[in-house]
Amino acid sequence: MKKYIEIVDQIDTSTVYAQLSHPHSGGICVFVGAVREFTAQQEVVGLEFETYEKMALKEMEKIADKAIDKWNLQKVVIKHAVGMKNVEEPVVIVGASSAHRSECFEACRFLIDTLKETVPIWKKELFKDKTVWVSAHP
Amino acid sequence: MKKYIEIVDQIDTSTVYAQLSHPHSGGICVFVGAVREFTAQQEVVGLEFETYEKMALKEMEKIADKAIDKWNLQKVVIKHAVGMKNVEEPVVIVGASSAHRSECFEACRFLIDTLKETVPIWKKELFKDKTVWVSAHP
Amino acid sequence: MEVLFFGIAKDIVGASHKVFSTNEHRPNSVGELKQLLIQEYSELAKLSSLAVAVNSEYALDHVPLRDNDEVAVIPPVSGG
Amino acid sequence: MEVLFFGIAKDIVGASHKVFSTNEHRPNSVGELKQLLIQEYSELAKLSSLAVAVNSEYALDHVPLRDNDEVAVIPPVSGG
Repeated sequence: MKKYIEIVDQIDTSTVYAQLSHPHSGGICVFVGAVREFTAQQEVVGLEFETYEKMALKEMEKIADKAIDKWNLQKVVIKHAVGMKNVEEPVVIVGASSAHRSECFEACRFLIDTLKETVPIWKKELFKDKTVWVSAHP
Repeated sequence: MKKYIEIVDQIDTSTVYAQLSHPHSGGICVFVGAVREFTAQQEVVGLEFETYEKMALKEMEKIADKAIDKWNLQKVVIKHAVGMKNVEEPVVIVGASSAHRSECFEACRFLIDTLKETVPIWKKELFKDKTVWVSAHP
Repeated sequence: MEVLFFGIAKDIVGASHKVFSTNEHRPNSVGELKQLLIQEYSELAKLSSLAVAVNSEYALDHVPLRDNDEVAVIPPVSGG
Repeated sequence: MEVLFFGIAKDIVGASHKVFSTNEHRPNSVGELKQLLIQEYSELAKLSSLAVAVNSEYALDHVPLRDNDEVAVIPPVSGG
């Protein structure tokens, strides 16, 4: 399998290298996004993610295909978690493997940047005294 | 601990996220270098690495400190393997965690690029009919 | 035609979906749907962006809506 | 003074280290050491680069060598 694309309840970081490893790949680059304790000086209790899963998977497939095509990748991983996540928990993992390191670095950055722009997933920040849908308002 | 710097016999990819995770880190970027099956159309049987360990650890510390200082990182991992490595085996792992994703991507790229330039580690490519010290000759 | 609401749009509309039966007057295009929703729920107009997906693909205002379409209202995404 | 050899330098010299006793004539600087080694092992001159570390720090040609120094000959590195 070339692409590992999933919406999951928990991100499992332990499988990513086995999934990205390939005899033609000299480089593997992985990015993990996790819950930060503070946003703009306010203490975050946790994040809650929801998704339009059917469409999210389609958009993630498109991103993976574009990256494979552009950087000639051997393997791609894109996984996003949904539900309540606490501080330090991983919420997203993306990765790519390629013959040389430049390609997997550029591809990995593209995967996370594009996921944030186009994949229908929504994040609510939970503070002690309020909740905020991230980026909802200008 | 802020830095995980080691020369090892085997790269263990399973511990890297626990080592890089931090409540102030929203982003973790990791690069793994592995043995490729082909170099310039020739089939590689394996790679053999040797190091001047005392100096290698010092140089890796310097690289980590520079990156922490420049990108305000929470954690850094730099580990390199020595000995015989077969195709697909990881030989190096570097990673960084930071508040936002740009910093950990740039830092991770810096870690591997600088490691390749300055850390006293030598790689011999083993082909079916010969061995070659990589980069030794112009 | 079924319209799904997510994220802050779900909170504003107060429902995760809304069904337009074929008998009922229903919007004929993405643009008409948006207008209709914004008339009813003015808070939707205050969002940074408001996209629509038809059968789980992003669709521009001119795209027609048909009876069996699955339509989704996509407020600003914030994954990652 | 002990000089360590690694990688291809070890293959060329045919040894992983060489000891200069204090009695023996030994090089007084990094530059002298390099000259002396290249005279004896001309293959070293064909490498892409030849660096020297003194007490495990890279050292330029002018750096003096002392009796108790640990000196290493560093052919082109190729980690990663």
